[in-house]
Amino acid sequence: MGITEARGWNKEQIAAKIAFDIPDGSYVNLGIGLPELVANFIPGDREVIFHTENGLLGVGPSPAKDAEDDELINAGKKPVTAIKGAAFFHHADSFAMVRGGHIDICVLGAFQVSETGDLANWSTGEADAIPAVGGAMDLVQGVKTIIVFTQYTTKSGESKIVKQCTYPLTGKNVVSYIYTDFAVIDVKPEGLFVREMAPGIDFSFLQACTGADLHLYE
Amino acid sequence: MGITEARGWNKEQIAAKIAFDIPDGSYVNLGIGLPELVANFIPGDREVIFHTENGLLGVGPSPAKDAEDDELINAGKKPVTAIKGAAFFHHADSFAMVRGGHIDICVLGAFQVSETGDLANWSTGEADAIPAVGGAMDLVQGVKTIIVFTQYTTKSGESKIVKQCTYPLTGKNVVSYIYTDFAVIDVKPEGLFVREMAPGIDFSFLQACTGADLHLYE
Amino acid sequence: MINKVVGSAREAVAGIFDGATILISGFGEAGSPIELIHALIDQGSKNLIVISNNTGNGHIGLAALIENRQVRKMVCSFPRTANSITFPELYRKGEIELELVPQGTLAERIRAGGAGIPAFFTPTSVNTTLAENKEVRMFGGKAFVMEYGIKADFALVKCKVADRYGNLLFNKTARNFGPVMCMAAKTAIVQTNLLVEPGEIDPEIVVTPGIFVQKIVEIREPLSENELIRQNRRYPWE
Amino acid sequence: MINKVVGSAREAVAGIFDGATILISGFGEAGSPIELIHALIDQGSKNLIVISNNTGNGHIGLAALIENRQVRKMVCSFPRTANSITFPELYRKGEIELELVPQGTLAERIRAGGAGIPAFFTPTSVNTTLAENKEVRMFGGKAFVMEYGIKADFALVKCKVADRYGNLLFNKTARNFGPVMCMAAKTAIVQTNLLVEPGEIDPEIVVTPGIFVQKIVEIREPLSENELIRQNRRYPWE
Repeated sequence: MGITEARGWNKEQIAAKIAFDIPDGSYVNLGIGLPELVANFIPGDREVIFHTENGLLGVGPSPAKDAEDDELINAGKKPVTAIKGAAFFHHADSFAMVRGGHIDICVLGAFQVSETGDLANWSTGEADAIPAVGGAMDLVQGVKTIIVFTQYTTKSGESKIVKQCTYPLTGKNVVSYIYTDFAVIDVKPEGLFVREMAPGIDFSFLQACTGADLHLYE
Repeated sequence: MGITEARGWNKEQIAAKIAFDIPDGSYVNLGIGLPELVANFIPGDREVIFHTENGLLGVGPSPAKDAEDDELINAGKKPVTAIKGAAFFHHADSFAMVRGGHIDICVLGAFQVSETGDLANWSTGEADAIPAVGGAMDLVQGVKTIIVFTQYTTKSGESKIVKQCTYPLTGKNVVSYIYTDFAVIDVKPEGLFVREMAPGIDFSFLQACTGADLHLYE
Repeated sequence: MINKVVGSAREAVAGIFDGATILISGFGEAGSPIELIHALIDQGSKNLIVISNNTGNGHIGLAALIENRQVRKMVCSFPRTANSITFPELYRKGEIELELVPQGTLAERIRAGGAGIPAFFTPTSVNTTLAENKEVRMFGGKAFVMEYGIKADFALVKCKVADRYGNLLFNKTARNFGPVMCMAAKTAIVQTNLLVEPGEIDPEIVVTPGIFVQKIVEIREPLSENELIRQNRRYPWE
Repeated sequence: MINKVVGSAREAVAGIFDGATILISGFGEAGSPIELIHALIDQGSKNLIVISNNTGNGHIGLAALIENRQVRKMVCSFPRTANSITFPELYRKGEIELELVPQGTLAERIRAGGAGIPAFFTPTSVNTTLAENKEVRMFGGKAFVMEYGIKADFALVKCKVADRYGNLLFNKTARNFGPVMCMAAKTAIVQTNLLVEPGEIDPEIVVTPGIFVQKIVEIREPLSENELIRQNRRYPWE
């Protein structure tokens, strides 16, 4: 089985796995893109409060097309709604929540994650790229638990999990868990531990796709 | 004429002088005690907004006895009212107004003022005194113009205007104007200039009561 | 489900431990969480470090906590007020410590602690005895003092309206230190005059978002410090 | 009498000078003071330093100000968005400067500027290229970067309701940088959807107290950036 044939979990399945691992009562920030999917899969018996760093605690589901409001958007600039019990606030207060350690979990995308939990997700470092950082560096330093939600490899098949990031860092030693289409990986002081593999993925295949050493729990 | 016989302006007259010198549209913080009188003498054709550092912009007149509210007080812990157009805020925001240079004028009491505008008004430095600073050090550093409102001498006849403060400082080089029962004095880089003397006070008498050199404008 | 509401002041303060650092809201008589403080007196934790603008009044609330010898150290800006009797007495006998902090610096240090800022520079107290032994640094030709953020184990705060998420509204100048103290505490414990359903507080007017609050207890008719002082009452009630 | 209301956007921006530093509110399309920016384009000041989270969208508002070559330097956290065309083009040609600041650091630097804090320490950007050449310092065994407060000559801000004192209410996530930008500007110029009499805004719910605002202009039905972009409009109008 080669990389190109590999199946694995689809995006919704990954999102559901992350959602299942978010405890009841958590305050959660979802990054732009894939991580936004997680909100759709929170089990119905749990209450999770979503924070968006542009100034809203209590982000609700997407509005109907005709109920969209240009002035009620998330960090990805998409229209959202506010739940009952939501609160609006300005940017300095919003990042006080982030930097001050008040948010429990943040789910982010990644270009690369290193075996020590370094994250690169803001710049490819290319000469003509327009650098744009947004709130990513604040989130990785301030939020208690950082979860990465990403495809296991790039479109061209390169590993996103590496010994050392080659792209500019967002933060050093910040990622706790990596959820991907191939596997769920825990980032521990002793290294990367595979917690679960998708159907059709085995350890030797996974290791072969990976730019860093993987471990199995005993 | 000796010090004990000296007449001069009464408290209300001093308060009225200060009030007259506060421009229309100013944001003003009044210290505890004598300075509170100033609010009563703002000319009727001016609008001045009073700030109290415990969290209110737009302090209104004292309430009637039966309209007092334990949770609507000023920095001196006295019951106040709020004008139409007032705003409540928390302490960090309140002192952002102070420290950030947004308040135009602060009127404070004094133990001593030096000829270079040093102010001592928070501690007598006595061994068994309980030190209590409140917002005085924030106000003298942050507010654009500091006015001192005080009796010219202590009850025992000692000058409050001195070459160098002997009491612990509230701030160095912070006072712009001194309004007293005997005279109004401008604190300038070149020294203390007497702008106005109360009826019955002449310069030689004033100088004799003063622990620093006074100057007259040419 | 998120439900931060607990049934009594006693239950709310149950987790406070000996040696804890506690932020207590209030400015003079306004905004003091008197029922929570009395519950803490009943609970009995000792060696507390208390951060509060004043030191309490008469023989009730914070003053009674101090009088009951539960407080090792006070951090405040104005430890003596017209009605403060207990603190000055113990302080003169050397039986309680005092860290005196300018009021605006105190508020900013607490906000900084809550906002993840370990230290900042302020012009306040430059060239005074309160800046002694502190780092002074020039910015743009002007001197500033470095001050540290304050974090605490607990906050005891009084508000006017709350919902089960911990969203809070305050009353007039009783707001004072409440919002920043909720930010800076690991466990912010709030007594509210009124508990409402989520959604009853307009999201545009929330003063403290629920994320900063951990426990809420409804005290419908809180005692008035002023009234108790007029009656010369003492806690524990005699 | 205090009356900060001026008759038109044109009058509101009249005092802006060449080389001024200007804070502009908004996050993406939400909260951008488009009428004030268009008035600034008509007014023509050059060599501006603009501090704003993004760089504008399409060919209207902030993007049009940049396209009109009035901006020498942008300070922002996210200069490229789905609809940003103008800035990337000029940046690649080296015709506009960029200072990239993490979003939370940007917000905190602006608040600090407004609150009289010249510098503070933050964990954000530690061990990244954005911390290069910045002072790093340890507190409690953790590394922090020193960042400076931002003050500006002007702020252009959009709000929902204002009174003649400058008390402001905002609308939902259009609040974003508005309140802290008003604090940090010598002259905060605000466009409001609605002007009301003092007292019509409950003092308990004021978001920005009037002391932080210098000029107000009522723009009853502000243009929608999204709508203009859909129509591919350009300013100055073609």
